[in-house]
Amino acid sequence: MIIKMQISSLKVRKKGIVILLTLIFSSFLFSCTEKKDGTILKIGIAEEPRTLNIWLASDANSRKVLSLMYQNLYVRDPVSLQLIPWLAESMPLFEPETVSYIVKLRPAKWSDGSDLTSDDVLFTINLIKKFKIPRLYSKWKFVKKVEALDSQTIRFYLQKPVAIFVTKSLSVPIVSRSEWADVAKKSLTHEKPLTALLNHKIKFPLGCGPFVLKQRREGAYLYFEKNRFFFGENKKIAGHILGPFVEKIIFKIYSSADVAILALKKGSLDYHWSDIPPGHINGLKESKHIQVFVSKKSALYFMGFNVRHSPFSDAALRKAVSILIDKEFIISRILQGYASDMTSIVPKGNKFWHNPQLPAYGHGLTKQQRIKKAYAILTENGYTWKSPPINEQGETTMPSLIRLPNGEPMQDFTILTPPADYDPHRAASGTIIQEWLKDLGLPAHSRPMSFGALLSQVKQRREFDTFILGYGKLSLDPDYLRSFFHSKNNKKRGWNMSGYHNPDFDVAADASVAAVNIGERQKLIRRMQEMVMTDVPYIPLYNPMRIEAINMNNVSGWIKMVGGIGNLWSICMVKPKQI
Amino acid sequence: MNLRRLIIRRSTEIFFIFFVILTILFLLFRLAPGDPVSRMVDPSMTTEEAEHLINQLGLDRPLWSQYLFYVKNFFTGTLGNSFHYGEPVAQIIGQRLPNTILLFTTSIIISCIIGIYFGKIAAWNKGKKLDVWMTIGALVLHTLFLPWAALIIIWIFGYKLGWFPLNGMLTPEIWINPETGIFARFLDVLHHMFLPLFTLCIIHFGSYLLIMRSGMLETLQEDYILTAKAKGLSAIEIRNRHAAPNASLPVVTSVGLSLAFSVNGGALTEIVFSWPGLGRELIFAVSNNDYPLALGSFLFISIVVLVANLIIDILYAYLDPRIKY
Amino acid sequence: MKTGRDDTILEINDVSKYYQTGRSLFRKTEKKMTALDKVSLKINKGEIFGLVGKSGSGKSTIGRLVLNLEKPDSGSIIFAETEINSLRGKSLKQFRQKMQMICQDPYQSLNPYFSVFDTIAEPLVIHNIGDKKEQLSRVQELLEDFGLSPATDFLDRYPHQLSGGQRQRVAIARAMVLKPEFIVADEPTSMLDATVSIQIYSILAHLKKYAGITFLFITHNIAAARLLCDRIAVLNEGIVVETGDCESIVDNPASEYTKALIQAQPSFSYESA
Amino acid sequence: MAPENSQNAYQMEGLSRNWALFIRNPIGKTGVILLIIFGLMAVGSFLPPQIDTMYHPMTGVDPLIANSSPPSWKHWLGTDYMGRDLFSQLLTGARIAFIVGITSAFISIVFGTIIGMLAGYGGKILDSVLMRLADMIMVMPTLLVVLLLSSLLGQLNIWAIVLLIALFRWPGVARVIRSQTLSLKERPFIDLAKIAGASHFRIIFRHIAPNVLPMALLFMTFRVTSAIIIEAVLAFLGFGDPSTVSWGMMLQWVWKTGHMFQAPYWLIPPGVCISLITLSFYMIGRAMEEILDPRLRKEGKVD
Repeated sequence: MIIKMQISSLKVRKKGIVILLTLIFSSFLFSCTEKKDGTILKIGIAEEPRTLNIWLASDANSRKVLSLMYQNLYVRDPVSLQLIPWLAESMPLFEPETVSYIVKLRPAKWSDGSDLTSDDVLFTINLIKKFKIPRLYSKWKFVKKVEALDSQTIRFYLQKPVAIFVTKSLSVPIVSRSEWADVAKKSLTHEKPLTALLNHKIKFPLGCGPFVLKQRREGAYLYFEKNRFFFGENKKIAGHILGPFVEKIIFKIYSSADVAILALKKGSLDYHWSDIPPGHINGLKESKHIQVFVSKKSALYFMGFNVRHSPFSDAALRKAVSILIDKEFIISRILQGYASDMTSIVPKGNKFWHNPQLPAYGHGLTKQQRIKKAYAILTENGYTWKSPPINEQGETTMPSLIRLPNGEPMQDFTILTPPADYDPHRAASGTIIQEWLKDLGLPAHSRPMSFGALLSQVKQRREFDTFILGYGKLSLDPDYLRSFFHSKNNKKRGWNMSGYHNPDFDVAADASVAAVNIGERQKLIRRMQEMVMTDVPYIPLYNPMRIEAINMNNVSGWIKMVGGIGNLWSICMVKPKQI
Repeated sequence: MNLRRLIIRRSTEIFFIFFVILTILFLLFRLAPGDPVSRMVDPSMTTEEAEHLINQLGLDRPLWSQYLFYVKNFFTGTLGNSFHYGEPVAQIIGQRLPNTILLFTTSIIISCIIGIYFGKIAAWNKGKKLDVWMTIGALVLHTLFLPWAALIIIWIFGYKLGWFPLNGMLTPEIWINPETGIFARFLDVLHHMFLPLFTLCIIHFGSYLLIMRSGMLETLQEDYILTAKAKGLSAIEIRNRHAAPNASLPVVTSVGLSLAFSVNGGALTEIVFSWPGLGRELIFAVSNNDYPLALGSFLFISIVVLVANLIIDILYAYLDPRIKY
Repeated sequence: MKTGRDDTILEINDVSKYYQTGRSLFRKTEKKMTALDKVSLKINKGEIFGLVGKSGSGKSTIGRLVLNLEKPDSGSIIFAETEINSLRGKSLKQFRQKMQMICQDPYQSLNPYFSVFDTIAEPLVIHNIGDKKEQLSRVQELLEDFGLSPATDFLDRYPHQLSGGQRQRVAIARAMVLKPEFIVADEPTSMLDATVSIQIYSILAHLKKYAGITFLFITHNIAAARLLCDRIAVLNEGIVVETGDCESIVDNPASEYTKALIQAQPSFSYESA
Repeated sequence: MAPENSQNAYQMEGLSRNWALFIRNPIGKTGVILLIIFGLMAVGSFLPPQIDTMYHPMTGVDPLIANSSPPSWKHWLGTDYMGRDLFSQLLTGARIAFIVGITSAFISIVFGTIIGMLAGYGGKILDSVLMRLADMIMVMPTLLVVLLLSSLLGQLNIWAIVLLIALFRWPGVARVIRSQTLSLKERPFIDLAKIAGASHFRIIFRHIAPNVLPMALLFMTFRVTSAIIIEAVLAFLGFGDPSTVSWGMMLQWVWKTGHMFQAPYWLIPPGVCISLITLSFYMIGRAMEEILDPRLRKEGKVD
């Protein structure tokens, strides 16, 4: 009986297979009908945007998508990188006597057609302060009071003059009261108000940017249409007459860069909004319809020391290490040349703040010279070897383990790096640095750790020797110097991961916050960089470049700026090609 | 009678096993270094904000209370909220799971059918060239390095030949058009499914072929086959009606046993093909320290495997009257 | 061939044993099968006591109980004035030195991965008797005794390199290596052909005579019992049907069961003595 | 458990008896030939760094080549993105594959065999506890668990990976060994050993262990396969030990640096090697299996 049952089901299966195959092959034909539609801009992203709730969004892809909708008061000019008014009509007016700023809004509408007023701005600021929204709260903590002078004008009262108010505080995205008021009210009744607010699901954000989300299929795509009420349309801002000129945008998810590149070549993508590994460049350049953009980033990749305890509490050792590290090798080999050298914590491209007169440790030296120089510094400071790295003939040899000035042998130490899946470059740099340090008898071990574990090790438990980390998107305002090296941030979960402590630096850093005069602030910031590079709690390693590619068949007019062509300007400016 | 006892016994076992897994995983996640807040690398996130967020996420409470809370959440069916999505984990799983099941079950069924079919032929031609080549071919396919093979398949069929879409589950251009009919949408998904399905089938079908082959060889030795031969039935009839159905039973059990193992391959395939399934979500969640989501997906996958094993056991007991539990 | 009624070496008192069938976690329904029902026997020192019955009559179970491989559900077994079921640790190990077994199937009773030497010397190794050299000479001696000569030829052989009779000789040698007082021989010849069986019987008889070993000889072959045993007990479905002097029972069976058992016997082995 | 010489002799004889059968089997022959090739590669991996430091698989770079280059006389398989020699990486990969595969398979077999014997011999509570534990581990997708653990625990070196894989791959072995032990337990020679006064320990390790060993060895070949694949996938996804050059790691480098479709000379060899080495162990296992007993395959059909 069983046997018969199976036989009959086998027969049914056979028929099923035939039907299935016909279906599949008929779908080939179907796919060929994929027509070229210039009015749809197809953008690839590497991962699903986690959320459309702007307050929760901490992943890069959510922010990319949200940047099409939620807008800031001020943005950076693509060329000069200066702040320019965006939702605001003009630059803020500072009144020193009341320590207040006045901001006037442009006439703008939300994508549902209602007006954007100063009330919305007020609401946004109050929401940030009330819920203590991470990353934003600290930027508004020092703002005493916000008031609406009229429907288009807002006045911000500060407790004291703060330099970052314009550059950082005023660049928060503005949300509408109509979208969030009820949510906020309901969240406040919860035991954990912030969690309730963050966990509120937004399906279709109400923004005022160039595009409106029309459809989303989770895991597959996001579909945007042009915002009819976009305030910037046909206006000339920063020398560009804004669009948007494409009617629709589709965001597709391409988990692997290889496949995204095939899609670019094939034409199912116009642009992949994510880094492309350098290895692809040659292949991309072969295709005529592909254009490759290499842009600078405002980023910092560095090696940090734990200066709280031995051995790296000794600045001489840190200097020796920075001499041993061959940054050119890392840049030319590991990053394939797609990175720029760093001599300071502030990237070179950030010309206004960058201090160009800093020591470039070991720059341009050969391996032998590096070892000799580092050896000289360490012997001067009392380090000893049983068999030193430089023998009597002045040649480098394999040294025995090093002894600290107090005569004790140096303990093995680790170089913590993120794992290769997260960032292969940093992991590879860690390994190669370990080998260089061994040339001097320093017992280094490179150890990649999962990113979360690495950060908790470095920031919370603070039990480590050295680490390699990076910031891929450093703000153009160098206020981060204060976060990284001010001794008051040397605490659990604080950003002073090295435990750097320099009273002079603290004084300068505190002064830099209050320095509203930009020239004075520049001087302080440059002085701070000098102090850091003398004490080297961090060794800046490299500032990678962003490699992106577009398919030129459908659209043109991408705007290149620091951080690549994936920016608001490009979204507003790309035009379909007339074929 | 026996069957019911089997189900009750296995279900209680499953419940206990599951609870142990839950507890171990929970502890693992909470005791491991790193939390979602510390990985937010943004210098403008101050200590105060981080601590506030940790408090709001309930991560500063004692471990036992978090555990009880989690168990409660589990039984109320929400599984807690994902840190990054902000949505209940159950909801996210609910969205991803159908995609995984679609890909997974289809691939297992297809590879089973193909494996049984070719295994039958191979065993029938034992010792001949056909058999040797089939066996070697099956072994080669079985040991292919999946992510590598998948990328090469994409390159050939998706790019060079251009027959199939490169990845994803559907063509947005077609789906955003409200006029697209249901049939066209169905075809579109089918078209997208082909390559991941093909990859999974290639990897799995080899092992089914081998199991079927040996099962078949064994069955062919048995008395009733001889009886059938003595009765003068044709070779094909003996092969297809008598030997094959019984020989395919081990294939069914092996599906159950290898299920956990095939989940691995499923997750890899989902990643390479950007298929919005649960395995891909789990791997992302793990690398983003999104504990509730990772924990939830993991538990869910183990439930699915446990229950599938139970179903297969029952099916097996039902199909083969000789099996007594 | 009766030796004097010496003192009792083994006493089985009211021993019962049940087996449960089809046990599972959820089915504890009492489906007991009675293997032994209140069996009492006495075995005297230096005799060969035969236990005769059809297969399934419970005779092997008695053997296992006597060897302390299983515990009775009720009743007691007393060997050399000690109750064997309560033995633990050291005293159990001592008991193990005194009682050995010869199995039915020489193909199964030898570990295929043990050489002849390993097999025979194992009890010595376990009880830590003698050094390697002494063990070797003891094993060689035994091998020669049991007709496996030259002994050096056999030491390194493995069971699959031996014939059935040779294996059984090895098994007996192993049983003898500790110089036990009591041996349970569970159908030692049922898997061997007749001529080999006779040789084994003569070895057993020889052992009884010269080493003064007491045997519990389990068999379904009443002729073999007649040939070898001093006294026998006839077992049917776990109950002792009759017990007594071997010759008198065989010549004069009291129960129908015993008669049937005798009639079922081919006669040739009867004469072959 | 140290087997004595004579015992080895028996096993050797058994092996040589089976060897003829084995080598006549085309699958077994192919497997052995492949394995010998990989063995030579692993041994040969020590050579290139001796010739010139630039052939060091991890740290040696060709001073003249700063990016991926196709095969040449100097670099038989070409170089990777940093100018490291691919051929010496491939050789080292063979070594790592053997280390990972064999050690982790060995550990899991030792675990599985011991646990299986204990469960089968111990019976009752011990049996059900151990077997439920095995069931529990069996439903866990090994790769995902190892991925999860390596991501959570943060630090991974090759030995930790080996151990993790081993810890999750024993249940299948344990179940088979258990069922073998169950039937062995009924054999008279075990009773005789008990009667001779042997301890449980002696019975398990001296009497049962040698009898289940061939089966354990057979399973070892399959476990080698899965261990190598898991390690390769882990490395490919970037969770491998960064200080080793494994084939999975090589593939990860190709992949992450964007040479996937640019440098076939770099992509193809490690992928093919992973497949072939697992194939060779698998083939040997299959051939062994057919000789030992065609019915042994159903590893789970025990209740």
